[in-house]
Amino acid sequence: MRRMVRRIAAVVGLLLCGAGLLYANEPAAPVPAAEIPAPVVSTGDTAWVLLSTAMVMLMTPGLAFFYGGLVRKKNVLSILMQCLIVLCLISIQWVTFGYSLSFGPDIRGVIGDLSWSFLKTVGGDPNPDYAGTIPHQVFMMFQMMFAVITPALILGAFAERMKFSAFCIFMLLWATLVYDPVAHWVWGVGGFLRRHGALDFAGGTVVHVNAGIAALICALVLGRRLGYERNISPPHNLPVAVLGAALLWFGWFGFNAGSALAANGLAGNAFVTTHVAAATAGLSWAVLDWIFNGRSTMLGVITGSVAGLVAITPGAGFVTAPAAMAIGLGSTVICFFFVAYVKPKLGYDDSLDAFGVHGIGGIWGAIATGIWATKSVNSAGADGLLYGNPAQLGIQAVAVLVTLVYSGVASIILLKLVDWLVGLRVNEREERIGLDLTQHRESGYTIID
Amino acid sequence: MRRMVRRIAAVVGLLLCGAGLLYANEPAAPVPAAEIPAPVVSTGDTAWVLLSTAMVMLMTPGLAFFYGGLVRKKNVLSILMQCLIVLCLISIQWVTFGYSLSFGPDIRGVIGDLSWSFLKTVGGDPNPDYAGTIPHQVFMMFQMMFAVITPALILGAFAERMKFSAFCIFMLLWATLVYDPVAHWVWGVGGFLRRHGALDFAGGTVVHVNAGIAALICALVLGRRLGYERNISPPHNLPVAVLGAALLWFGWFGFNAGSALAANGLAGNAFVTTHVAAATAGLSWAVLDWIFNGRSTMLGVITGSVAGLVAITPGAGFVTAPAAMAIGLGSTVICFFFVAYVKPKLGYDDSLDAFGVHGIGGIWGAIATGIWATKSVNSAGADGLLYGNPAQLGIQAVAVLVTLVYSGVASIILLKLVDWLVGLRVNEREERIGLDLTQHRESGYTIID
Amino acid sequence: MRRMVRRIAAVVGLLLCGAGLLYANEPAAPVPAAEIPAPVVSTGDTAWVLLSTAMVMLMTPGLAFFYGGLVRKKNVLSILMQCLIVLCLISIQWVTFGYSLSFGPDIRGVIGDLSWSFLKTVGGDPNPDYAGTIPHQVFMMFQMMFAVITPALILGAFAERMKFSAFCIFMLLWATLVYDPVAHWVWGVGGFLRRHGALDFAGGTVVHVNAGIAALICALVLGRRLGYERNISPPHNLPVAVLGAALLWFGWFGFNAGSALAANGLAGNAFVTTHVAAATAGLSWAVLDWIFNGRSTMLGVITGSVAGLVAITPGAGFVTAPAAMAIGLGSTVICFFFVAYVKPKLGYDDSLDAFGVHGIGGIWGAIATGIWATKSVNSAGADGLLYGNPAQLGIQAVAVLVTLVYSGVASIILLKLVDWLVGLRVNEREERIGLDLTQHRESGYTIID
Amino acid sequence: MKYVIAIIQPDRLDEVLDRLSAKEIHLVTVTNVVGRGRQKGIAEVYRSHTEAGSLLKKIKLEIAVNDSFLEATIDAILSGARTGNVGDGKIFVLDLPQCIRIRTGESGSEAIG
Amino acid sequence: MKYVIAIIQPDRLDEVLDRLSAKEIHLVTVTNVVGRGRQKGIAEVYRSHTEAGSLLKKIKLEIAVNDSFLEATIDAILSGARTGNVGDGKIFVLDLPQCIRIRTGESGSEAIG
Amino acid sequence: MKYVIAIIQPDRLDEVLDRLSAKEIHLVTVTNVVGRGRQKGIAEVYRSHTEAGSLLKKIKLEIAVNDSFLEATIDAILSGARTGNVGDGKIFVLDLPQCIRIRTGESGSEAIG
Ligand SMILES: Nc1ncnc2c1ncn2[C@@H]1O[C@H](COP(=O)(O)OP(=O)(O)O)[C@@H](O)[C@H]1O
Ligand SMILES: Nc1ncnc2c1ncn2[C@@H]1O[C@H](COP(=O)(O)OP(=O)(O)O)[C@@H](O)[C@H]1O
Ligand SMILES: Nc1ncnc2c1ncn2[C@@H]1O[C@H](COP(=O)(O)OP(=O)(O)O)[C@@H](O)[C@H]1O
Repeated sequence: MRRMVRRIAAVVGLLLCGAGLLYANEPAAPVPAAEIPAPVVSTGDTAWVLLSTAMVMLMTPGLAFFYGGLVRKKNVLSILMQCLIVLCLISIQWVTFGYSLSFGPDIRGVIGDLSWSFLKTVGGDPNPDYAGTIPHQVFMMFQMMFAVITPALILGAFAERMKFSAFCIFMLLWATLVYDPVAHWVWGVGGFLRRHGALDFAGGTVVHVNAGIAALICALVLGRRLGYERNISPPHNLPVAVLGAALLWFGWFGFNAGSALAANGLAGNAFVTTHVAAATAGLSWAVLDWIFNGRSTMLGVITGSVAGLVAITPGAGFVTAPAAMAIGLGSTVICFFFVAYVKPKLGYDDSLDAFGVHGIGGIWGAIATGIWATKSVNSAGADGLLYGNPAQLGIQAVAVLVTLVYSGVASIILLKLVDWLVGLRVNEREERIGLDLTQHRESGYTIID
Repeated sequence: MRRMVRRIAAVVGLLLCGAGLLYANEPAAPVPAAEIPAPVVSTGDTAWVLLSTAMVMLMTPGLAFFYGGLVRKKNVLSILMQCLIVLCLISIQWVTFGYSLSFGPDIRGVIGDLSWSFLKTVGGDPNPDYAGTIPHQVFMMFQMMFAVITPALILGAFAERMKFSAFCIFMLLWATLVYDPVAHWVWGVGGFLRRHGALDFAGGTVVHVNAGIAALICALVLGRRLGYERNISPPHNLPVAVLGAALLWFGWFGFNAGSALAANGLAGNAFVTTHVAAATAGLSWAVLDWIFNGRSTMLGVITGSVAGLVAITPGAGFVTAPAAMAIGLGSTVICFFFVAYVKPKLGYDDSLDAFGVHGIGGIWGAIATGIWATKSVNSAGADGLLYGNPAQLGIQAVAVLVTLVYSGVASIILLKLVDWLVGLRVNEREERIGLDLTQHRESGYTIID
Repeated sequence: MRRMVRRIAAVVGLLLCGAGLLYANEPAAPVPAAEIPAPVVSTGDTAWVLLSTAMVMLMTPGLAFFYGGLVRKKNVLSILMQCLIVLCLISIQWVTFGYSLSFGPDIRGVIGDLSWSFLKTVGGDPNPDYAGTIPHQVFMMFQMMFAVITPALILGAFAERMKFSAFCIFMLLWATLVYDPVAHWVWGVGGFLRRHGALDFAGGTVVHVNAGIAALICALVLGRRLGYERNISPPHNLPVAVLGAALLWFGWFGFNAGSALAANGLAGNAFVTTHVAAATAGLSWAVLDWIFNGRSTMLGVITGSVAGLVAITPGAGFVTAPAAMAIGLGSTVICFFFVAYVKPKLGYDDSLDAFGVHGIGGIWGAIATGIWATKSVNSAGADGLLYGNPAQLGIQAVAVLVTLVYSGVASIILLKLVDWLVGLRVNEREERIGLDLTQHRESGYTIID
Repeated sequence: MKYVIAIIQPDRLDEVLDRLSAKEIHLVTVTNVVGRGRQKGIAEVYRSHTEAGSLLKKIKLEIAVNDSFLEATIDAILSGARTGNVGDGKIFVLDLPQCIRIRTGESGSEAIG
Repeated sequence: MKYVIAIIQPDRLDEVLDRLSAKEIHLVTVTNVVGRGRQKGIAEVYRSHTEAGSLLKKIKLEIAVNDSFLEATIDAILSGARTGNVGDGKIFVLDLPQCIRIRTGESGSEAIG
Repeated sequence: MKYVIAIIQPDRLDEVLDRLSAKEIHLVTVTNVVGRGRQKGIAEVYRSHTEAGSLLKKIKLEIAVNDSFLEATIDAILSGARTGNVGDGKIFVLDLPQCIRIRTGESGSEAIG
């Protein structure tokens, strides 16, 4: 009992500590709020954001199929289940208190207060702080889908070996103690990274860097799968992974172009850059595969496309189409070499390369935004290195660093906590039989039928 | 020959009888039409409803995959085929005369006349009776998708054993003689349940209760599958069922939020309640599964989500987000116990729980709307029990009852008629071999390839 | 070396020749530009076209699944890969120079110049020449998806036997030298077929006739698969093909109704006709299958639906819903008999009936538009045969013919060129083993796992 | 010892397994197979192209038994699998000189059960 | 009676079945298998990680025949399955002491055909 | 010659193949099977309906060897497949009178390897 209390105290202390440190980074002068249009609901903008929300919702099942097709048959349901449970669980968390923590009235730049819990005051009228032409509820919903998919991204790292109970607890804690504050810092009114001037159009830092580093920590803390890496079968169903990638790509239009929060030229720009980056990255991976492995592979193309989508996320509304090509190409080159050469050297088992794609790609994207951003695309943004403002690169780097450190440290703590509570990893017998049967008492497919 | 005439006469008589009885329920005073905005097409609203229509269209294939993944390999195509044929058949029925029956100029509160057949006068201008800001054609299309999916829902009940010819005839008759009138009663201008004040935002009664009770009748009339319940294999491909559930969830945003017929705060509210109910219900089923079966299951989560989506359908635009949680939770609790404990006792074989989920969930949803509805969400609606208007509960119950009785009785009659015409059920040999080969001369998958 | 130069010279000559000949068809008097609304971005229209773009994007993966489910297991990835590579490759081609070739400032009615390469001047403001109420970038994106899917359609013809390297080169050349000019002729400002008055609402000629004839040429030039037709297995996974068809149908709403480039009554009309034609054609194929093969088949229904969608494409915004039924019915009757009786007689191996469905269906659709078009649906269109303007039929026929001849001849030349460069077809051993392993070093599914 | 191989109709599997259990024969290995036999298959049709359809889905059982159990095994299979229709399948009995249990290394007739 | 087991290349199946039919050998059971042999497989690559790829897809045929049909069976398989490349597979012939037709209960050599 | 049939746990396949290679036994045919044995399966639950779950996924190996290799084969399988838990499976050894290599037509013990 005393041991428990001690541990909890330690955890809380550490978290506060971390928060304090980060808080110290905050720049002194508050940035004045942008001028806001009169809060009248526009049907066109609302239609677009509603739809974007639905599209981003579909990304979580999309991710489930992308990841699910890549694991072994005996674990396919465990992946689908984890994704869908995250969808259910975090949606409820968001409505109950998560949204308020992230976007509610600011407490010292670090976190929102709880005054918007259960969507109190979040209704049909626009909240001009966030989006002046769509109902506040719709903005809340759109943001919910980001809060859902971010933790889901992590699960690629510990696929095929985490206990389902541990998974549920970890996800809830992580969403609350990591995602919600980081989202507040970057996007919340008063958040310290927002005031700091960091550009993150659709969540490069909040979503991908954040999830990516947590994924790396998970892979390290949980350890490798049995038999890794010799006796791990290849993807059990690549067409399903392709389906997942297609749904991700489709949904990403909502993710990035929807982040304009209006159906205007900016949304159009984000739409174009998103697609161009994905296409360039997919094609580049095919070329690298051809050069280094003798053949272009399907898995390579979808991996590349996802890497490109990740990398363009923070800059989608700040860069031009040719810059998107450069960003897409860069993401593939970096991720390809990381996954092919660096990761095997390091020896950790990030089952589905959640860090290799989302972490590395996300860092590249945040930095690249600091290089190619231009006010000619988005006057509310900033110029980057190539447009005469090298400082932006530094700002971007700080945002990445803060996220890496906070998310990394917090993830370790949370994992240790969960391990101590219920144990993180299934036992060897369960891992051999597979998670579908042992964690869910189901099989993905019938054998004799 | 004489026998045939006699039977047909009997059938027609019964139908007329039934209609007469129900008509008697009609309240005396006609309700004045609501004020209607000037009929100018809004591009935003039109964009939203067009899209919602496309999303609801996708639900029918979604249902095909949801159901198709749950049956045995040898019957997977029969499910997909039935869903797609319904999509083709009822779309044509709708354009030719179905829409006119449901929404055309009212005949004594019971049915529309045929003056809108072949979309006569249904053009690009809004029809302010139904939707003042979108082309009438678009409203017609949106409603078509409801007319399509409702009969498709039924087929879960008689999966793996109905003759394809019987299926086609039954579906056409049911859509015409059951769906079209019920839709008219509840949604048509002049429909008696509409005038009665029943709340049904997006089709809880018209779609789910209606299809659910028909499903129960089908299961009873067709009898159990061979070998039920010991020798029925588990779902042959659960990932496909999950894909179906994901498409259903995605499409349901169009179904419910699209039913606002505009891209406004009401659509936003329906979107939020829809998602929240689905998430709560999915999670609750996982918890119940954990408690009662030792593990959370994938099938449980998707079943729960669908139950939640069903239950929120009638109230989506009338209740708040916290109420949606309560409704979602309730739907899972009720459906879980019904499917797990009541159904096995009753012993009928509703193959895919079309009644257990859509019927039971739909009834709960209609009642729950009478409990949690509030004018603060939708001034065009009504207050429910918890907002000081217990009468609404009664009104809801009457609408459910009328639907149960009419749809139940009519379904029995139609089934008997079709049985007499071509026979309802495949023979034993065909059932053993499977419907794919015997009804469609195809196999879902190759074995040696 | 000299041989090479000679060949290239010959090719270029031929191409120029072909272009010259076609150019001669051009009518003398330039048509005055239609009155254009003031270029203000409409959020509703923009939302609708953004979304339509996303939906059309999804059609390429949809096509991948449609085709992928129909081939043998050992080739499934090759199909998915080809579709996704086209998506990546042509998107980049389009942004770099393709869009400019198709829609850029006209050069003598034949082709656009390169002044819009890298999207120069293609920004957030509308281009009233093409769409006055949406950002020019959005129009460009929407058109991109057409440029992507058109070449992808062709690949059904040479499935299971083309070298991947040859595929990539051929696709790039075909998109540039066939698709881009043809798109310019029909849709580009100044294009000679556009001035000629040919009606092609959403790409019947540019997309389907164009791809269809190229497919036929490919099937002829590459020759039959080993063991055709006795030893070719049936579709390895029909449910996947159904998924593909469902995504195609869904996306086609964007394809056709999105081509209105606004969320208005015209979009509504195109939406209705699209759906009605697909439903009628799907159902008709089922009936023909029943009559001629004893059973309605799933593959038949999806083939029919796609044929109906193809056929309605050119007329979607010019004909009424009843006419759409006639067009859908006609497409099925024609395609059914062609695929069932004519094709086997001719003996070429169009693996997945790309010509039989897209070519034949597309020709029918273009002709049918000349029959049923009416200004009462679209005042910017023209009347057809049944509305007293038989000349339109001739205009349509000319557009089809020009496309058939140009695309056919150019495709032969390009194929010969590619054959000479890298060889078109895999060797026999590779064909036996399958393209997945030999072209991509991957397998779609694990066997032992 | 004998090695019994039986090819049966797919939907008779549960019945056969029950009958075997009833005779205390619990150990069985089951495989998906397709077979060509007297039974006429249903010719499949794809876009009006008719496939031969001669290979039908069957289930193969393999059961290693001591000689004394052979008759019971055959009886159980016959009673569970017979429907009287063409396509019911065959039982093949092979000699089995040696049998080893992997877990323990035991061999011969005590390993078999 | 003999129990013939043949492992062949997947794409030779149709040919072998035809040759068997030509010799009046209609009854066959077919299974999907994978095999490791002399034939070098194509090493698969997933995200630049190379898989051994030693197991290749093969088809297994099982044919129970009367002794007098043995040679015809072997000939038919050899002629249908041989491509001359490594990986063509093997034929194994086992003794089959007993055979029973499930539908009729007949046994021995009249049951086999 | 002997025809060795082994039923093993699915996740022991790689290990067994390695051990066989180490003893120069390269030729193997592998099949997916399900087996009922002493091992209790995990009962699956679908919408609260519990399935028996008695058939568990196993792998079947078939290896034809010359008599002199029999012991090495058995040893390799035993050492690679044994985990000591119920469900490890069985090895069955049948006599193999005849073996033919399809590619060359060679037969007997030179055909086997
Ligand atoms: N001689 C045989 N060799 C191999 N398999 C056989 C043999 N005879 C029958 N079979 C298998 O048994 C199945 C049923 O045989 P069939 O001739 O259709 O039925 P029946 O034995 O009732 O006449 C076949 O599909 C085949 O798989
Ligand atoms: N001794 C054996 N035992 C079991 N299976 C064998 C044996 N020899 C060959 N096979 C099977 O035959 C297939 C072909 O053998 P392989 O050595 O590649 O060709 P070849 O016989 O032409 O040299 C192998 O993949 C394996 O499945
Ligand atoms: N007598 C037998 N006949 C056929 N298959 C058997 C026999 N004994 C065991 N098997 C196969 O071996 C597998 C493992 O057997 P089991 O009894 O579970 O383990 P153990 O041999 O360790 O007691 C079974 O699932 C079955 O497939």
